[in-house]
Amino acid sequence: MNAFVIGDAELCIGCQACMVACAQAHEKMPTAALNERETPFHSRITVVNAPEVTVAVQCRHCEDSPCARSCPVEAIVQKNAHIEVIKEKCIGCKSCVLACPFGAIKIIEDDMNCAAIFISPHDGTAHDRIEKAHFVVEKCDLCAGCGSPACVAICPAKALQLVEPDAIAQKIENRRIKNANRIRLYRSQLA
Amino acid sequence: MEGLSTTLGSGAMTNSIAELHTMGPGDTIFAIGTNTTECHPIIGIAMIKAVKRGAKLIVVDPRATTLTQHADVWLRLQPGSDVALLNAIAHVILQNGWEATEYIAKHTENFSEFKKIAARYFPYKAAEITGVPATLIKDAAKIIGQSRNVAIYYTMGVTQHTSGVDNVMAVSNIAVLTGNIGRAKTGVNPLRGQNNVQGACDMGALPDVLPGYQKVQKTDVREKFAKAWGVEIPEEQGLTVPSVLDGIEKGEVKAVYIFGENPLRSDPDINHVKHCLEKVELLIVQDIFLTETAQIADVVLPGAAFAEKDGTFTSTERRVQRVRKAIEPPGQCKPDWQILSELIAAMGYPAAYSHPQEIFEEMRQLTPSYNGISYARLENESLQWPCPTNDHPGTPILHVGSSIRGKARFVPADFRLPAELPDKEYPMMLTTGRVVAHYHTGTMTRRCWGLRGVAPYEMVEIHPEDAAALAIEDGDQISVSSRRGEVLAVAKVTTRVSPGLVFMTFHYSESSGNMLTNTACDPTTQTPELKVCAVAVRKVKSPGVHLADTGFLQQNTAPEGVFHQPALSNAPH
Amino acid sequence: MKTPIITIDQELCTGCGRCREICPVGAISGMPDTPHEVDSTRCILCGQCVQICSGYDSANETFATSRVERLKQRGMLPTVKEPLFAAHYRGDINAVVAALQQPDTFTIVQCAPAVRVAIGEEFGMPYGTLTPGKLSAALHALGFNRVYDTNFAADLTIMEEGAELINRIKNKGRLPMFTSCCPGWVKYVEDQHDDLLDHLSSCKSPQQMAGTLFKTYGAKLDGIDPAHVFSVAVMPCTCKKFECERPEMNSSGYQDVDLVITTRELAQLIKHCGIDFTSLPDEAFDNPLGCYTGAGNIFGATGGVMEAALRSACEMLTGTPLPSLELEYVRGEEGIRRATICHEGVELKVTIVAGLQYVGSVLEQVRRGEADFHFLEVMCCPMGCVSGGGQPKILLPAQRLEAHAGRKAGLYSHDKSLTVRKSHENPQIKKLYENFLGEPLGHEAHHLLHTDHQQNRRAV
Amino acid sequence: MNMPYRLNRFVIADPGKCIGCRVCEIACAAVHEKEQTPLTVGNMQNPVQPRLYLVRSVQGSVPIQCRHCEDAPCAAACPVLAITQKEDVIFVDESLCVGCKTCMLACPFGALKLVPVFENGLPVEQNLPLHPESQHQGGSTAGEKEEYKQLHVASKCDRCSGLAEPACVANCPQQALKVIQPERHLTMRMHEAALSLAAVARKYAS
Repeated sequence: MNAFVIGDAELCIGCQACMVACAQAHEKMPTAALNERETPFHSRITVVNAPEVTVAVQCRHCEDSPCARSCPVEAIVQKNAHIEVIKEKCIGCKSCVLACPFGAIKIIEDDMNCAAIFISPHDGTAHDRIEKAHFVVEKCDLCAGCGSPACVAICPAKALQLVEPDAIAQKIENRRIKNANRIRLYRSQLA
Repeated sequence: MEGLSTTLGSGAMTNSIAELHTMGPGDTIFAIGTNTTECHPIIGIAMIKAVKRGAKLIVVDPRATTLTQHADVWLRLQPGSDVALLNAIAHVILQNGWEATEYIAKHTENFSEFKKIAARYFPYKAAEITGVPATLIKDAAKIIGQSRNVAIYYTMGVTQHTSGVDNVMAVSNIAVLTGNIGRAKTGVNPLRGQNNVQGACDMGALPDVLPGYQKVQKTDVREKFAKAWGVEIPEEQGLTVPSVLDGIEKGEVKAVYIFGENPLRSDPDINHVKHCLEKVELLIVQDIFLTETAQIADVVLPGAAFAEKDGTFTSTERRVQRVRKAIEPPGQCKPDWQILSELIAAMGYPAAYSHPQEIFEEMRQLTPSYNGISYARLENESLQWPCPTNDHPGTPILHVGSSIRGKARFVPADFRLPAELPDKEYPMMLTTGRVVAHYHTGTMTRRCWGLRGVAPYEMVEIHPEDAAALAIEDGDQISVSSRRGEVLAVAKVTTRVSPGLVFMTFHYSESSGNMLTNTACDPTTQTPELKVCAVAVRKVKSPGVHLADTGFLQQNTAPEGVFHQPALSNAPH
Repeated sequence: MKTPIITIDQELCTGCGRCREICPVGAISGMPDTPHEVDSTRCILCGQCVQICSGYDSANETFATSRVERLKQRGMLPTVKEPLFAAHYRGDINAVVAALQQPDTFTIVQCAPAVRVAIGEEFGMPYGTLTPGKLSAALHALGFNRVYDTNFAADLTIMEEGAELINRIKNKGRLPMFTSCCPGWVKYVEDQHDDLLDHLSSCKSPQQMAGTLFKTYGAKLDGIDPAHVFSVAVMPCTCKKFECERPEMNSSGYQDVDLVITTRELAQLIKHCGIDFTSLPDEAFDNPLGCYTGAGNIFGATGGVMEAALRSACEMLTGTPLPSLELEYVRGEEGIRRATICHEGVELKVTIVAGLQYVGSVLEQVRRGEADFHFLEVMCCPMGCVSGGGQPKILLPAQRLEAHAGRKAGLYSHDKSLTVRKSHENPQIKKLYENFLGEPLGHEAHHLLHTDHQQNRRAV
Repeated sequence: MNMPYRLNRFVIADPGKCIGCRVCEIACAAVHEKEQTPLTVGNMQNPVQPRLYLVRSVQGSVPIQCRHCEDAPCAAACPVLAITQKEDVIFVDESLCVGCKTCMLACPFGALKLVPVFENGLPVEQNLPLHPESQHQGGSTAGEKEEYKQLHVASKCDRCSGLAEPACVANCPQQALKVIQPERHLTMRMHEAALSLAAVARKYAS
């Protein structure tokens, strides 16, 4: 079973600190350097600031994840305890964007150094074509390999929670025990 | 400031933020004109947690915000109609006898005058003016009337109107009417925008007062300061910002010295401000970055940031805290006190200070409310003024027992329309404000990679019905124009705003909302009406293949100083 | 029994069911995604399924039958390049080619009104282009001895049917009278509403009237032995193929109309013979049976028969012509339309139904005796014959309405451009009565131009 | 939504609605005919060559067509750069295509096909002579012998970029086909997810 991070709409104030933390955690460079290089900003968690709800949304690492199953080039795989993207295999076909019920998967520009495709100008001739940047899938990877998720750590309202698989089992177990006790209360009526 | 000082005797926040952590069932938070979760996130969190513990929350805001999602009653009013709404709430409270009769009798004055005015604001009539259903007004009034404690929080949404002072007094009237003053979990709490604006006002950075709100008209006050400073103190009041600009226009003001303020983007009608600041003979700007205003200054004095200087900041809840230098200011930057003392010396006055503590000592002898506060005490604690003596613990809650001015005064006010309403030529209403990622004109936050990442460019909120009528889709490039200028930005189609209302910020130099806002101000405090003006919106074009080619954002980029959009800049063209 | 006129190719049909939904008489059945079938006992051969079918011989699938074999099975010319669809009609073009090649057969051809506003489309001309001249020229080029026109017989039908209407009104005959020119509608009444058969006008359809005349009056004029006459009709309709094969259609002593081909089949033949249709000079239809009035020409549109009938009947009933010939109130779109005409004290109530699926409620009204109208025009196809089963098939559903509207406009503009616009003023019709038929509803006219539906019903 | 680029839009069919009627194939082929005469079956002298392909199976039918991938494998594979991106469409410049079929192998969706080129019913020939042995009867008009090989080019969906709406989308009787604009789709999905989170939070406050 995969762990996942879940947002609590009753606590989240939409401050987007999680988005900044996530983006920076995956760039592995101090912000000053990021500023200098004007690195594009891509966060794998997105705060939905809608009139009716304010909450952060990201990948749930589904056990039979629609995105992985929809990928025609099998670039999304189960790796250890999370669903991982193999960047090099992705062709930017966006099937996963359609497949993900949470919209928690994006296609972003990447600087992989392999054969690129070209953009031809609207009406120009063939020779002034330019190389198009690479586009690959990006989604939450639970900060696998670098400790606990950066978003959970930064959230000032403690609205993000890393739900471990056994934690889920534990919670369900507790609920069963509570209900078992409740039944005992009205046992006499059942007889 | 002006409103509260007339009604209660002090313009500052009456209670402390920590009280929010103790609020629960029986308590009510009344948030009016404050998008707290975006503009004061930590206070916003405390409010939401209080609601989760069982406190009631009433929110007055024309826009849907995170706060409104947790509100028990959301009074979604027409911008600028606060007085009508508040008077109607008072009307319902009086009608049902929920007012604190015994407190009113003992501690207030001018109640009969207030009752006469409030009697006229029937809920159904207020509903027509504010657009808020009468039933909701009654629900809110019931909660406010019957709660043990009601803490009122407000910010620019109340003050930045031509009826700004009336709004504040109407808020105060509610508190006084229900006796919610001078107790924990109550009070009238304006939340300050910047981290030390309370400290600046305390130190007399206002036209009519010297440090400690001591009126400059009082001769004894002037003599006290004159003796201490060894200079004559002029009697007439100073100029407010709008009157400074008029002064330049009329040739009376020859020089302007601007501290840590960027009027060329934060004041309304930027074209007018630009005209004046370019016309004035001498413009000095002291700031930590080369802001838009600094770029047209004659003299730029590089100041030091918070981590590069010693001193004190006074937070919105009147808490004075020590700020200690961690690193040396870069290049020619100096702390503000050092620049000023060198300037004073250069102008021939003896100003030999070697450390902010000396300045603080000189100030606290002259300022009763700060008298008991000293660097020594601040070494390991923070104090909330007034703190008259060295052993005084500070005052978390004002007006305990009786209000500072003796009796709390009801100051009734009638509803007045905003200065500029939508008409045929400018059919929509614009209200301005902030997004959580950026701070005022973006001088600091737009230089931070992460914040620029989550909020790269201006997104004008427009209602789906208005957008459809103008054939505008989410993400389209649109133009918003008013009688004072035109701005290009990206449209965000959302029901956060109501039909006919458009929302913009002033963070983005290349498409600043203040290019459009109205200079009309509150007659008493001259606070400009930034929350209401009439605009027209039209579609420019749908973004091409790449949103990056929102080239129009690049074409009219602000002068060099502002960091432009990295996220967009390296897109292939 | 000859091969059925409308069938669904089991190999090409994908089972999408759109034909099942459009069939006005529910003659098509099948489970989704499985090949559908036509029940020939219920089918009225209107061909709307052929128009809507989109299951074609896709190059991405391999079919047991080769294209060459499939063309032969469908009676189509080998040179046809069009895609072949599942629902199709029986092709009869090869018999025409054979007849044209026999020197001693005297080939006569007639064209329906709706053909001249649609055939141009098969050669790249915009929807509804009016090309009567080029149509006649093409038929001459193909070698037809006489190129006559169904429009002439349309005028004749108005004379007979108008007279029959007046006769029924005056002598308390069975009212309301139903039109009988749409063969699908006639077959529908015979199959499913035979209690109302006597409402049907006894007139034959213009096609059959023309066919009868070709082998009697026409043959006499040209001094030809009717046995050598091969009579072909070019129709926008697939049910006309069934009508000409009806056993009772032999009043001329021979099968009145030997063969019916559709607008599409004629276009395929023109392409097969390498004739460049668009650059043909205009030629007139041969006289006398090719001369027609504006009234005859608008038969192709829904409300056209009614308008032509009213233009003549009102004048014949009252002696004074109608103030205007543009009877807008009978023109219109798919569905049921009602109108009342008051002229010189005479009040005529009429109903027009376009699209057989709408006729049920009107027939119930008639059956309950509550029909307050005198004359009912019914056309199976949604916009009348311009939208017939044999018309050029529109590929994009989004353009179907545009095509039908264009063709209807073509008919009405042609009518407006003609000098003679009332059937009873057709000079050749007058001459026909003077020296051949006598007077309308007369003995000779009755023998040649009328048919007894009740008697036919028992015979079949 | 701070994906700074608008991703390529593409057409996709809802298998639940598709009845397998092939109108989309007909519409696609008809609209891509060179001259825009009225689109009647009579005018379809060239074989029907749609750029989307109906797949019929036991579970029902659905058309498959190009997804206009951002890193289109077909474009990457094309040795003569005949396949490039113009505006937000991956399109084939037929004048450059040499018919090497690599793109057919590269496309993971099978949405690309090499097709023979026809013009008003006749095969378009290229100056590639046929060896006498492989010159066989047939060709367009019976009897004439083919001397040159017919031209072939790669054919794929170009999303009818010249039209207001793709022909397949406009003509599908079941409205099963629609144009996906990835960013809008994502925003909509995220909003729904947020709403479901709100419901969860409110009911089962952790």
